[in-house]
Amino acid sequence: MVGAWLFGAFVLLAIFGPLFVGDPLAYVGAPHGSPSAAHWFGTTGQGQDVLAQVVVGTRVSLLLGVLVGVVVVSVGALVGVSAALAGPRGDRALNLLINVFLVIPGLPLAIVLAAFLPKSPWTIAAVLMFTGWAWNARVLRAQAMAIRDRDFVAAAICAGESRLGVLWREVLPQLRALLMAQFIGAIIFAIGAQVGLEYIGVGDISVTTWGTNLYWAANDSALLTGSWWTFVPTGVMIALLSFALVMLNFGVDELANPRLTTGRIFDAWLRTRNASVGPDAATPIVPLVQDGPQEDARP
Amino acid sequence: MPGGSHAGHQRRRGVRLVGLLIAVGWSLVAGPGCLADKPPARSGVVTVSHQQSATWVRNFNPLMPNSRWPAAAGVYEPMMVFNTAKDSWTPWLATAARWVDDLTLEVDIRDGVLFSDGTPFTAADVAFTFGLVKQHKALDQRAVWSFLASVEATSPTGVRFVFSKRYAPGFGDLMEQPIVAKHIYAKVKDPVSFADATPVGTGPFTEINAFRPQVYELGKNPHYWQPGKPMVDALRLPAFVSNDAANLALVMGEVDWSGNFIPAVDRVFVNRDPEHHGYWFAEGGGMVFLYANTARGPTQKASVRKALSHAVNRELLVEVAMYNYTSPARAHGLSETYAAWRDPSAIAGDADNWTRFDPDAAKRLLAGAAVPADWSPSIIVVSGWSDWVRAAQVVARSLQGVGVNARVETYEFGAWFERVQKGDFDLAIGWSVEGPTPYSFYKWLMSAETRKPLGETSSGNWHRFADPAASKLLEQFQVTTERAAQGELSNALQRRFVATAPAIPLFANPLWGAYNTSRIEGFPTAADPYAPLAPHKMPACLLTMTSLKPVTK
Amino acid sequence: MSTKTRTPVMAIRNLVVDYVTQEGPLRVVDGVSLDVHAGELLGLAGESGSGKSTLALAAMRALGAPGVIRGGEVLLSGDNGVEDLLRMSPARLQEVRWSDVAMVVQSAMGALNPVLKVRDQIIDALVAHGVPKARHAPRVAELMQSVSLPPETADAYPHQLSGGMRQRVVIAMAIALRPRLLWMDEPTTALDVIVEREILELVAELSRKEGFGVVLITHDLPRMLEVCDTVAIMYGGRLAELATVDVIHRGGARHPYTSGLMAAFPSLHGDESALQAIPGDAVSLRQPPTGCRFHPRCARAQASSGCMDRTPPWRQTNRLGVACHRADEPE
Amino acid sequence: MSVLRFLASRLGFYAIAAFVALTINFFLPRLLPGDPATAIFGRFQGKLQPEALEALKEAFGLADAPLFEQYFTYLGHVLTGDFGPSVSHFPEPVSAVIGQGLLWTVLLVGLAVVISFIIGTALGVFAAWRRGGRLDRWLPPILALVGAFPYFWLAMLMLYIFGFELGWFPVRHAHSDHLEPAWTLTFIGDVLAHAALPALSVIIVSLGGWLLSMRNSMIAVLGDESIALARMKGLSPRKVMWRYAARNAIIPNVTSFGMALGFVLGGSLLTEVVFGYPGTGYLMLEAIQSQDYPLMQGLFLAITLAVLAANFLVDIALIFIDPRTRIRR
Repeated sequence: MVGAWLFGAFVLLAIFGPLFVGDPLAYVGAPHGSPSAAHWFGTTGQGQDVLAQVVVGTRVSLLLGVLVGVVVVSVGALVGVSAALAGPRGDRALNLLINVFLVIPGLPLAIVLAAFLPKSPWTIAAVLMFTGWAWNARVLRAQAMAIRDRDFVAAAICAGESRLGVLWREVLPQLRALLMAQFIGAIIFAIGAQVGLEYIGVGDISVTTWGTNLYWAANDSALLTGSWWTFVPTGVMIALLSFALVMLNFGVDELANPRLTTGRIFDAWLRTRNASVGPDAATPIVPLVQDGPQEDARP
Repeated sequence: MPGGSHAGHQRRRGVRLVGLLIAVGWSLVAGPGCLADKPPARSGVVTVSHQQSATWVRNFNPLMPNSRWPAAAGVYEPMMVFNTAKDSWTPWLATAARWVDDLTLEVDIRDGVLFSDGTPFTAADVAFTFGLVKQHKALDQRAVWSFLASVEATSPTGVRFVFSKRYAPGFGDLMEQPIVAKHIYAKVKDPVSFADATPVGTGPFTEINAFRPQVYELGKNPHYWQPGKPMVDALRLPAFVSNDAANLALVMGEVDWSGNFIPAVDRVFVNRDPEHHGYWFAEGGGMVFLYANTARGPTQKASVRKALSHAVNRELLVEVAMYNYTSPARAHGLSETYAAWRDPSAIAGDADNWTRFDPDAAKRLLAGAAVPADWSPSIIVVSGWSDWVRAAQVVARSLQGVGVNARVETYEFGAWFERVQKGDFDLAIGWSVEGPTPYSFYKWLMSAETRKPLGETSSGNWHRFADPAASKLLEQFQVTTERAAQGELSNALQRRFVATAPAIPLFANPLWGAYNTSRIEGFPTAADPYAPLAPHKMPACLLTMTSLKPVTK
Repeated sequence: MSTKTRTPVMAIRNLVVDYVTQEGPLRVVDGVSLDVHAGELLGLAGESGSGKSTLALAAMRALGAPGVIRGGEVLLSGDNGVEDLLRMSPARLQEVRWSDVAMVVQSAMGALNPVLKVRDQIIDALVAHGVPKARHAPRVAELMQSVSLPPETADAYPHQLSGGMRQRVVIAMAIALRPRLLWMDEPTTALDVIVEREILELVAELSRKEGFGVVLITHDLPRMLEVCDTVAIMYGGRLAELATVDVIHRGGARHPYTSGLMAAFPSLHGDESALQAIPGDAVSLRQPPTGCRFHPRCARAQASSGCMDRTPPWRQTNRLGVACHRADEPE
Repeated sequence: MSVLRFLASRLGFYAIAAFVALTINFFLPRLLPGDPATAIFGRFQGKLQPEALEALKEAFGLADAPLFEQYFTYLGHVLTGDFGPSVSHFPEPVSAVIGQGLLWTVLLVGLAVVISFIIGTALGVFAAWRRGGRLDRWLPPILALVGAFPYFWLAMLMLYIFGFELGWFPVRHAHSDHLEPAWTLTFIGDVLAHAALPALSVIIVSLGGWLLSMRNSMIAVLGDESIALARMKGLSPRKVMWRYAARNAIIPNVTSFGMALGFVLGGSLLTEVVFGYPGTGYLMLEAIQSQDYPLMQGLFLAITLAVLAANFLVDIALIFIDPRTRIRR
């Protein structure tokens, strides 16, 4: 739940935050000013407000992350599920495509692509979409195949439903939790990769994003001048957002996978009775308390 | 593989794993106190950081346009050295020079100088060098053959230069030409691409003790002509990829002599070791310009260039980009170096004062010039030159403030320089060409003689500007040796500059120089300005090189 | 076939097992007592969810989360006399399991470690119980022979074997240390009918030859009646009836559920769906019926006998018994 | 023999992947706005004879021939390792420039990835084994938080703290400037000291991923009957944990190890930039800033081939770890 709250906070910050801070590129104070009442996170090496840059950067970076996440998961789902439903020959071809894209190192390809293309955040987004879909496709293909082999889907196919209809009505609903988890994972990937690409300068350094914030921090000798405030807040924001998403993913995982919950409840129940499963994993013995309070649901 | 392994085996594997973890942990927590990259405790090796480069290329040919320090002043030497700190010439391989008439210059060559291989250096080497440069135009960096008619060695210690026209500034060009060894270069088939990997020169440091992509070391010339000099054994030049990397090394005490921009220098550098750390950022580094391409785009119009200039808040620029190490530029473009040449009356009216921060005036001028609304010029700048990148950012921001959608693009030096030299840019941050008088400064800004078409490599006048009136003034300057007359011409040139705004001066670049006296001493300072401190100030750095000595305890 | 005079190899007394769920513990095995003797083949039958597999795993103390033992004893008689498996030290438990009591689990494929050769998996058990190294190879060969597998099978990986071969390997592994008792938890579910018969016959033969007791869990009642000596029927976590095969064959089942089960298998084999011949749904452990748990589905249930409100007591006659209020009443 | 067939089929796959990478590489310059040949080779003008320039354009498939013809010329050149001269390191050929950098990257990334994989996997085994234990409850979220920081950001922080402020570790390059590369203990120690911080930053960030995937895989395996059986057999917990559970749980992890290499490598490219570590990442940055497109393309191909090779090694490792790949497949 921590994840959901934190992520919600980020979304609100991205939408409304920029309204409350000033122009992130305006020169408002002395360069490398340490955090103060006027500038809570200090100023950059160019005398810009770090807080404003972090907040405005959130908007672009989050938007880009979500956008790339949606596209990457959609493409992954399309290719993966098509492969599962396409019949052996189509599957072989699509699976090959997936595996090839998986094995070609994504970030170096993204770097080179971004270097060749005109500089803008949208270029970065497009590049990440191109390089990031394969992992999702691979996982979704495996899941879709498992679902395909279940009776009700086989029945639907036998009943003469079109593949597309089967896809829509039978397969996709089963994949909802997985798609959600993948979407979250894809946002993490997109933000991390975007920040990395912009940090090395293949992005548009005139746009305020988390990546360009770090680019400028490095260019303005943040380390040398000890101006930790120029790069720590952005880094922490990136980590917090990713962390929130990871935690959200744990939560989604638990919703999708009730067995995880079962184990937790069991351990907790044992703990309240001062028992636990030993390293030999022998079944624990918790004697019924005859004259104690009625602890069990059943007489 | 799996086989009949038993429990003991498994336990040992576990123990090994734990051992690995401990080992890793140990090296993190306790071990590495002694691991930092401290230079070896060799006395008399000066570690210098003068320019950024990812890796070194073994090329010591001093005649190439991209020849690297210290090839041109260190391995090889010129006949005389101009000391910008003192505004005077120091005789070097020559002992004296005199004008026999308007077109004839006679130079006395120093006797007893030996090349590093023991061969005597004579006037023949000088004549040969100029002959070589004449033969290969690509090596004629100073364009000396544009004013020379002939060079001949009249005796082993005498050289006579005959000019083809009256050209007073030519004196400096001749004096600062690095002189190579005839007995080596005469055998070289193609001197233009000759890398001169094992140079033979007259300079104080000629022996290549070690050369690796990361670092190289120049040992001292065993036959150096100045007795007892150099007093240090070697120069060591590590390759630093950026200002930051170089400064980090400097701050951590790995570098003795540095020529890099240092942010917040007192706090970052001096305070770390006030006894040994010092710097001298003299305002002699020429002018930093925002070059606007005058051969393409809206910046062909002077009014647009003036508008861009009005848009820039130079006070802010100097504070943000330069930590107030310098002062904002004036519309005549002349820095502190030419303090004596400045004409206060050149900037008379408000219209002349286009270095004034005035966004409204800028907008007015832009509207008047009918600049298209979607004009989005890019400002190209060298990545890693953090002060200039910052300056570019401030400028871009300022231009956005008046409705010009400018963006910063950074390139590695080579790529940037190529674009600049070929005129392939909208706006560029660059340096000025300097000389003893404002002559060369203005020549490379406004002379038709220096203007090349777009796409052709040019060593100056990158913005491709030519003003007929200024060109004429410059021609007169060439034949004027008298200071007062030169002053008049200079004033007229200043007025032309103010009127035409060929380039947009931003601020004077300080000569970056910092030192660490814990191992080496004898650096010039503001208090003892026997030479500029900046190591990249060629060939004046020879003065410093030959004055440094190891600290004696 | 009575072996009543000797002490049983294993005596389960009042075993209670719960599953811990979100709503609290759920009783899955409720006070089951059961004896197994040397050389005896005891069949344990019941619908899915009747608690038979849980009983087996709990008796081995091998029941995983969320199972927990809430009481009872599992008395094992061995060289050290009678010991309660539930009160052993972990070290003693480790010793006793496999050397005294072993188990053949449901899926032979899932039970074998895919990355180890059959030989190594058997030897692991030998090593763990202190069998000297010199005996390893001969013992593996013996075991392969006793489960009628060619000796080179020992050097195969599980995935190289057929389902029947795997099951034989699992049995060989289980009897590697000559246990006194062997639990077999639905050992043939994954196999076809012919192989199933072969395997069960093999076990019966081994049991006779080596003299170990077997508890065979299956829901295939007809097959069970073919091989076993005694049959225990579980319903809703409780033991419903314990009878000899002969008695049942003679139509002498005393619990209505046993009769119902018998009726549900008209032919020699069938599957669980045939159980629907008994009206009503299987018992819900979350809200079990009061009184006799079978009463909602029982044709003979009547309030006056206490079927609806009293738990039927275990009525023991000789070694056999039944838990039904109306067991001895005429129809 | 089926081992050979397995390896052959994998090699076939890598050949296809390499071919796809080559093809992408061929089309990359065509993404450049305007005339790609000018954009790429403009900087050679004046450095190279016009004939040499033409030959170079042809090698890159940018001459005026029909597209498919250009493509085959390009393939031919690449297959012989000819990427032309580097613009920024002129006149050194691209292949020579890459050779050095790749060596350092393989060293650094290899070291970091292997250590991170071993530690992360071991921690995953322990966490899953003591499910809900202290390790299991605290380590995954903590590592998730640490792993959420960008590689290079953590590298910057570590450089600042351990390199700059504390001075414990060197702050740039792959070995001390004053040492000649040699197989001496001093030099090897020096190289390790230089690799320590960059490797550590990669290890810390990637640790959580290995831990989580191993933990999940291990938990799944621990629910298997084979584990229950192994326990009943009387095996020691340690033996059950490693020989029965971990041995099986690691198989999917090794497979994803190969896949993840590309990703970790990408991240470590940025780490190299921070530490001025002279590997491919650093070269890549240099290539980008100097618009050295030939070098960029060569680097991309070299990195791809390195990752493919690493994946092939993983396949070979799988043969040893999983007998199912060895026989009948």
